[in-house]
Amino acid sequence: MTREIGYLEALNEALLAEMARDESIVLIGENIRGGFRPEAMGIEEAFGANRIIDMPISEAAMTGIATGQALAGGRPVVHFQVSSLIFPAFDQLVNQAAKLPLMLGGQGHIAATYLVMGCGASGGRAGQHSDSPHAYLVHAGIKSVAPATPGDAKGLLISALREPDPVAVFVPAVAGAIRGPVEAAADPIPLGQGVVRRAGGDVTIVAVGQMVADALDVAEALAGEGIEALVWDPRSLLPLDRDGLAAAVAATGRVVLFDDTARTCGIAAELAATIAERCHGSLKAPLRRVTRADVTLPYSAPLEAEVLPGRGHLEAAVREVVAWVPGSSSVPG
Amino acid sequence: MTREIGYLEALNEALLAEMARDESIVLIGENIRGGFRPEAMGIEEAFGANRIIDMPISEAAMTGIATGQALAGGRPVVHFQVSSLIFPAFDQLVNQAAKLPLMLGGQGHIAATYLVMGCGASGGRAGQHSDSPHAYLVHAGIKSVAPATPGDAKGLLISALREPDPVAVFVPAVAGAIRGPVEAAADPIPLGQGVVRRAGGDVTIVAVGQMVADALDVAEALAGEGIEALVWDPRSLLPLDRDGLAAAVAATGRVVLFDDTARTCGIAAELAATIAERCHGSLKAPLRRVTRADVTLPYSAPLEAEVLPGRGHLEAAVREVVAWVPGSSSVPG
Amino acid sequence: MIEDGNLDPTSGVALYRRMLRLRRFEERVVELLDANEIAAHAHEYVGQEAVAVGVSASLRADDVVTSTHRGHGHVLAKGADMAAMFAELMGRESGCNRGRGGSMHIADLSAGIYGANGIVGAGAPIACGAARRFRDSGQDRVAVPFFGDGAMNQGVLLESLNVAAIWRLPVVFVCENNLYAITSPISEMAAGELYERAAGFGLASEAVDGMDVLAVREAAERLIERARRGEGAGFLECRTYRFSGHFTAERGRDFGYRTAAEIEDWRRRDPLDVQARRLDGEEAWGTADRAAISAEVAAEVEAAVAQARAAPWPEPATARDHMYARTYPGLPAGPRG
Amino acid sequence: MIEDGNLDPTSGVALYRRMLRLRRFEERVVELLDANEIAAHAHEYVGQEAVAVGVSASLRADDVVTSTHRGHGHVLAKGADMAAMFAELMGRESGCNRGRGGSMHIADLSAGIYGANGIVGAGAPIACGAARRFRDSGQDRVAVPFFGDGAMNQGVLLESLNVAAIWRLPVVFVCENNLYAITSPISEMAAGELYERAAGFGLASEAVDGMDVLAVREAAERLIERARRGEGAGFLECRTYRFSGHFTAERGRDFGYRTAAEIEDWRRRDPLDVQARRLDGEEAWGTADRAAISAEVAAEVEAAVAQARAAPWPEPATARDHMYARTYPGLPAGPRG
Ligand SMILES: Cc1ncc(C[n+]2csc(CCOP(=O)(O)OP(=O)(O)O)c2C)c(N)n1
Ligand SMILES: Cc1ncc(C[n+]2csc(CCOP(=O)(O)OP(=O)(O)O)c2C)c(N)n1
Ligand SMILES: [Mg+2]
Ligand SMILES: [Mg+2]
Repeated sequence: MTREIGYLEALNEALLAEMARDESIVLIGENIRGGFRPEAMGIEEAFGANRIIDMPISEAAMTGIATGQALAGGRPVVHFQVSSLIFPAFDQLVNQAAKLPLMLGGQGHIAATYLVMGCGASGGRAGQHSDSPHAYLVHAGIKSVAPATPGDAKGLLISALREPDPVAVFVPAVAGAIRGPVEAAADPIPLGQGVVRRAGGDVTIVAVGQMVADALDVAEALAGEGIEALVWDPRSLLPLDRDGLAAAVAATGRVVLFDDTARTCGIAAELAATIAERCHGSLKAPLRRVTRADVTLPYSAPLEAEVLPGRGHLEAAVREVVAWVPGSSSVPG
Repeated sequence: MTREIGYLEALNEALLAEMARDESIVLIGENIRGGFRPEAMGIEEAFGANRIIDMPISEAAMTGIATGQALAGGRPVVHFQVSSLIFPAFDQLVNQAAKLPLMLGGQGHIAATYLVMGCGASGGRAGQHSDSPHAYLVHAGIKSVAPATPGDAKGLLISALREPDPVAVFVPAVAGAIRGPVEAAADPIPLGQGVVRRAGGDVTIVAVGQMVADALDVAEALAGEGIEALVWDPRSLLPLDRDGLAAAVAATGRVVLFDDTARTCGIAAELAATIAERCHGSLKAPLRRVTRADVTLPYSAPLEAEVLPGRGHLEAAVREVVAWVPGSSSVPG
Repeated sequence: MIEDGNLDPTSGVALYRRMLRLRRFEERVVELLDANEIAAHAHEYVGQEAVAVGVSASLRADDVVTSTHRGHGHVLAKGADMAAMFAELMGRESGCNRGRGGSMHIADLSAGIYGANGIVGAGAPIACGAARRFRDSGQDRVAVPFFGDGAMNQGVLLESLNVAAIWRLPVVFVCENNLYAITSPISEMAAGELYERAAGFGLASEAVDGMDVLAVREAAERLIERARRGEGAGFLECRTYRFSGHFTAERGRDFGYRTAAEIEDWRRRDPLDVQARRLDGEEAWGTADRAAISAEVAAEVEAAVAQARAAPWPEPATARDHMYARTYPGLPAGPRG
Repeated sequence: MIEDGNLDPTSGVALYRRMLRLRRFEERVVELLDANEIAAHAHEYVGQEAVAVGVSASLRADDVVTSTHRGHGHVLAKGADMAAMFAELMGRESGCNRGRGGSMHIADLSAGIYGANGIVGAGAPIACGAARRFRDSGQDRVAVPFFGDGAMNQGVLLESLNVAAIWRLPVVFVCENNLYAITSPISEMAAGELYERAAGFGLASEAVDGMDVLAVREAAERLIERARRGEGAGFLECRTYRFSGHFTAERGRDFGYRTAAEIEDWRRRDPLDVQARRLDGEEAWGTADRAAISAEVAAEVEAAVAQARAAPWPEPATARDHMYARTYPGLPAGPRG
């Protein structure tokens, strides 16, 4: 049965369903009990106080605790209430959880899920509450997914909760406003499988996470002018569906990457590098990145709009790529 | 006067010279006094105990302290004795030092230098003491340099110590074994200027940090077979000399990126993305990345050699790129 | 400088007046938020005014504070310009941070305010660094990090307690124990007394009634002057309460973590009333004085709002300014390169 | 299981013998390092044996420890196989971690050893997490994080003290205060007593002579059994000393942070001698017994080295194995993709 529900509700459904199925799953976070977080509703009532743990404001310890729980046979879900809170926990994520499995030589594994809430901007949350920290964890080798829709949120979280390794689930700050069709008894969506969100023959837009919705809007607008954009959503950032990416690029030979992580060494950089390696023969124009600017997010609304990857930036980049003929300028913008 | 000295000695010379010139410079680190660290020799004797501060094992506090010193008019140099120790300090680096200047709206600036010691492998230091964390800080918008030679180490550190912003200086773990010519009264080397280390017309190798020496060796070896490689060293990762990079690539039309940061979203990814954007017309073959594998460094020597970017990997990639003709396989390796 | 109207700045009436400024400022912020003139949320300082005012009364203009997500009170009490604060919250170019910071990053370096901070505990080492710099450069300035009970469990703050103690820094940590970190009661989040935990790090440590501005000022003064003299860092736990929810978004919702009776009990200890009652008993001031102060403050607030409203927005073309003090070609990159 | 030869495992002689095993193991490690059979460095445990042995004697096989960069002693005392340890240090496939970990990451999950750790303080929350899991799943197992005096200034460890206290976890923190963190004396790095700092977090906290294996065992047992019964987490400061430098690379160099006299003083309190003297007084054992134990241990060490030497190296093709428990096409990527 498919219903139209919210993104956070979809995460909640995934948690409730998997916690019923696997009693080793425990949710740990700050202010996670008591109904403050839509994604954590009903867990205490259904599974008791040992399955939902309220932490002091100690993100590093919280993350290390999850590693210890996992080594001892538990399956923790670590809830970061704001995306920038992975930074105080960074050593425990990068030096410990990500590295331990190999360092242990396979003696054990770490089945931990990191729910990274509040990714990206949502209007005036300013410099420390608007991060898109995906690339940091991907670079550290932590499996990562960036679901764009409620249905993907549910299906990918279910997969994360069955994965024997650490997996980060990046949840947009605007999730509270996203609704969409979700199966009541949803299947897991495998990691590493991208999806074509819209077909088109003129240009490929690769859009990450909450950028997908904007990409589809821009694609519709451009269709009115006869530019048909294929929109491809990787869904999973590590593993990345490299074959799917190459196919999406080959389908049009022109590509714009649309991503809210900071430009330099961000997710779009890795997508671009992969395309450069694999699609040399099929590219008819230089690829373009539309990303967050390499700056701290300023608070004031007119400034925020300038540095976030917006529909206007995307549209301009698409037009540039579509119009590109040999001899055009090679410098983006 | 040019002498042949060691890399760490060159850093020490830069510190001594700049500390004499600018009395707001203070070195802060763990076990930094008492002659344990070659790069910190003679500082206490020359400038007194207030200019070289021994910290407890509190990297996060150390980094925040530096931010406070900087805001109060000091110029701290933060010494991380091992590269992975930036991770416990990550929040203070990324959420605070990198973000504060913009968030303050220009009220103040943060003139702090981060000496990130022990970057990369040096034989058996295993998973937590062999990191190349450059991309994390570059992605965070922290200006970054990766000097390959003692001369560059001195010149770039001098520049870092005169920059009004946070700058990370990445020092190789093998620095103790690197010697080279250094000017006694060295000039600063500006940020954002790469350098051609070797001329060649067949293929361009872009080599980062301690990879430069290996790249030059491989280039010499290949020259014996008639393959002339241009070796380009960006020296500064943020700002990146994008024009220099494009020119180095255009000179041969074939490029291999040689970098010890983890592959996905690493420094080579950004170089590749930049090339893909700017050099579409000049590339005769797909670019190739030779990087650290996306794994924790295993301890055992034969395993270490497999996952680090080695001369063998570079040589193979160069041969592949040189031999590439349209229709060759597009998948690297 | 702190605004005391025509009052003797050392008087109890001036303390009352300062608290009232904080209260009225914050109430106005909430109205502006509801009118969409301020973006996102604000963490109301209402109820805790005695702490910011009592501590700031013991600080010199050139002393330094670091603050928190709940920072308006600290910033205003330490001497930021009210109109510039409103302008900041409204995202204007004339704001303290030129509209770049907003509520959680509001700062005024010229007034010794190193900033509110969106990361719990993160201001503590920054204050320690400033203090270290003051001492090393022969200045007798003091640094005060403000933070909440919840921050006492954050690693970097605990590290900072140790550093301040061993270096005998001119720092006084001011912990506003308002009993909750969002929904989490301190009784479940920490064992034992917070000021005793600080004492365990070797700090001179006290707890004080944080609803009584005089008590706060006296304790703060003692610790601050001690620290200034180089006799060691201090820790002051101020027991206080927030009358509002964690932040504006909590209004109209009840997460059940506090009872109405508890809130009522604490409201009876409203720091403004506590001080007013004291003044009623000790000083010659009447209803007329109180009304006059109230009118003065109201007028100041309205003038500040008007000034902020009239201020220009930042130019979009300057959106990447201030990321660096020195830029380079292509740095910082924009959304398209 | 711990090797006690034919001895009664609860006897003082067995404790002596276990300490000797740690000592001889470490001495052999240094020789192998010098012969380039072990890579990089090792942080010698010599001098601190009473701590690892005294604490481990109070732990069950299914209890858990986390360890440090100076971890060989903890790992061996908790029951790792000596040959597998040598093999690990020699980078062999038969090593505890299949040669992937090395000295600073050596672990044996099957023996409850969650690993040495190259990051100071990082093992503490991992131990807390294991303890939380034990309790939540109805197991009466205990977790013990070992760490040094220097780690007492690391944020994540301090956070962990708090969590263990409020949750009354079955955890006992064991702090090996050997007076130095590399070159930094604890007297300059922390104010006051470490065990009092821990008490400030609400932990049952004691300090003990860390050169006396019996004293350590008794205190550890008390705290561990208390924690196991659910009566709350504990903290044990063991005052000890490392006879060597910080690590093998310090040999032959003098950084002047310790005096020869100080080292000499502590050597007179060698935990092996302390225990031998006690046994001389209390138990019927003679020079012959001691020599026999010594010979047994020497033989065990040599056999373990021989076994490790004969073990195969890992296959290069497996270099990326174990990064993930489940891999995907192209994940993890190699140096060329
Ligand atoms: C390191 C960190 N963790 C979590 C948060 C999210 N958060 C913001 S305020 C807050 C509660 C803070 O409690 P307290 O320190 O007592 O201050 P109060 O809000 O009571 O003034 C939390 C958990 C954060 N901003 N930073
Ligand atoms: C977080 C962190 N900071 C710094 C280091 C570098 N380091 C390795 S061991 C050590 C000293 C540790 O001192 P202590 O905890 O007392 O243990 P000991 O060496 O005396 O056994 C330091 C600073 C590290 N490994 N991890
Ligand atoms: Mg609070
Ligand atoms: Mg020590």
